[in-house]
Amino acid sequence: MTLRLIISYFLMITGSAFAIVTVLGLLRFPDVYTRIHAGAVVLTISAVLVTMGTAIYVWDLFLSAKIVLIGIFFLFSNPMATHAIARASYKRQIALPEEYEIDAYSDYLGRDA
Amino acid sequence: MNKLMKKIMISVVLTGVAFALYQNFSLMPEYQGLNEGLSNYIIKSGLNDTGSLNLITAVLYDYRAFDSLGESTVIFGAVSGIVLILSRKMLPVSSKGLSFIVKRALGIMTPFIALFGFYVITHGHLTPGGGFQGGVILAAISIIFSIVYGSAFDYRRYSPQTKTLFETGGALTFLGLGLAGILMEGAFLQNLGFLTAETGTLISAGSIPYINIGVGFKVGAGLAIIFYSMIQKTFEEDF
Amino acid sequence: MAVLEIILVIFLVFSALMAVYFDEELISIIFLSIFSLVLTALYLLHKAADVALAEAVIGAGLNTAIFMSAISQIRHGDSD
Amino acid sequence: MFNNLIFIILFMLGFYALIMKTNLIKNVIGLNLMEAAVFFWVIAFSDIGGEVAIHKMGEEVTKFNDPVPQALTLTGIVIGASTAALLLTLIIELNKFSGTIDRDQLEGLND
Repeated sequence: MTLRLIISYFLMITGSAFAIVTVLGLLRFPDVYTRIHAGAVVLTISAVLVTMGTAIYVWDLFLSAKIVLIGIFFLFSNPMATHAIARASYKRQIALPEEYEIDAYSDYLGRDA
Repeated sequence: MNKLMKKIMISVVLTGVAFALYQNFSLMPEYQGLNEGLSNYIIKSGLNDTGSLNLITAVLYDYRAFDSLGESTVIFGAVSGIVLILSRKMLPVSSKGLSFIVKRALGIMTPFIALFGFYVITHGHLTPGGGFQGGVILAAISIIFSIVYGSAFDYRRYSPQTKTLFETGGALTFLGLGLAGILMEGAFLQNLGFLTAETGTLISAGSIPYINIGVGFKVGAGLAIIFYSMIQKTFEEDF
Repeated sequence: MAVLEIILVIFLVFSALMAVYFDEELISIIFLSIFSLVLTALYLLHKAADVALAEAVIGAGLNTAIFMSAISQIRHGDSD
Repeated sequence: MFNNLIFIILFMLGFYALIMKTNLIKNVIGLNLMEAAVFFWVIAFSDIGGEVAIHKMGEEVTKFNDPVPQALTLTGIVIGASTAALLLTLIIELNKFSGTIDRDQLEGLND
């Protein structure tokens, strides 16, 4: 059990803990937007941590580079997909609760196409 | 016949079929494909025969290449049927696509998706992958264009004529390599011996990389045509 | 290895059951996509890398897009 | 034994969706489930505990999994996708004329 394996196991276990937090957020939050928020932020850092741990675990130059590229792809794609889903559900008015006092996004809708 | 009677009969039929399957499994002998016969031969001498490290690619495009040709014909038939059923005269209703953030981010990512598709296609005889998988990845680019940028963008960039050209080009590459096998080696789709090089390099394994490229373009263009034909007036709303 | 396989198989049967059980098409298609994803992991456990790549690309990617584009243009009832 | 049981469960689920559900899209989903069950059974049956059937440079591996069923499965998956697309196209076109995708409400099929 070298130091490298300890670091990789630590990263992977931390990522899995964040994934469990994501599931808790998806189950416990009340409406669409807060659930999307839980799925976006925590799941991104979870996936990046797990890929970093795997890249340290295999410790081969080209293989680790490929796994790091997969992590960078997660870092790009997950917030983008979340943005698309949230924007579509806002424009479709899926589950727009009445108790929100502040609706800051409606100012921006006229400007970007 | 009322509902309850129907449900009872269906459950009887399901139980009967499940019981028949279970009895058949108890009659089945142990798996012994690797000790004798075709699989043993392919595993023992597949690398020497074809020069392809990936034995599945060797089976698909050398030993059973005629089977893959039939499969390409099935995909061609499905594409022809779908285009025939859903044929239309006018241009598709365009959409404005998704928001600015998604457009820019996918504009950065799309060349890398294309690069990954070509990597999977051309390294089909070295790593997992091949013509079919890489072709579907290339078709995903067309799907991304249709959804994110609107179908008019997809129409302008890769018009259906271009896709048809790619598909027929891939099929003709496959058939041409088969005919070259007749002329040079004496059998249809025989692996071309003079193209082999050192094992493990990118251009080796005879005609397998070229058949991979042909099948990749054919499958990718065919599935892109299927998806493009199925989205008539679907994404007209602006999300 | 065996524990992981049993967990994945339980997920597989559960997602197939949900895909059949729900009456709404959208939920059923999403569960079919999850089914394909779990099946990909099982193919990798059984050491079939090419089949796993094909199942991930086709089952979880292309099939979902095709089913979605089909159900988005089906009109219920009011036509005619 | 284990894999046979899983195959029977998945195949029966697909068969149930095919004959019991009246929604045509659910029937296509049932067909997909049956296909996936057969492919899973073939892969799990031909798994003898060997390595992935790809030679590595500079290593001599003697025990591989059988590549022939994997190639056949690969062929079948692609054909299944194009067949599902053709079926969905027919359902879309049927919906344009009849306005429903329920099997029991189609005129002319049940008297």
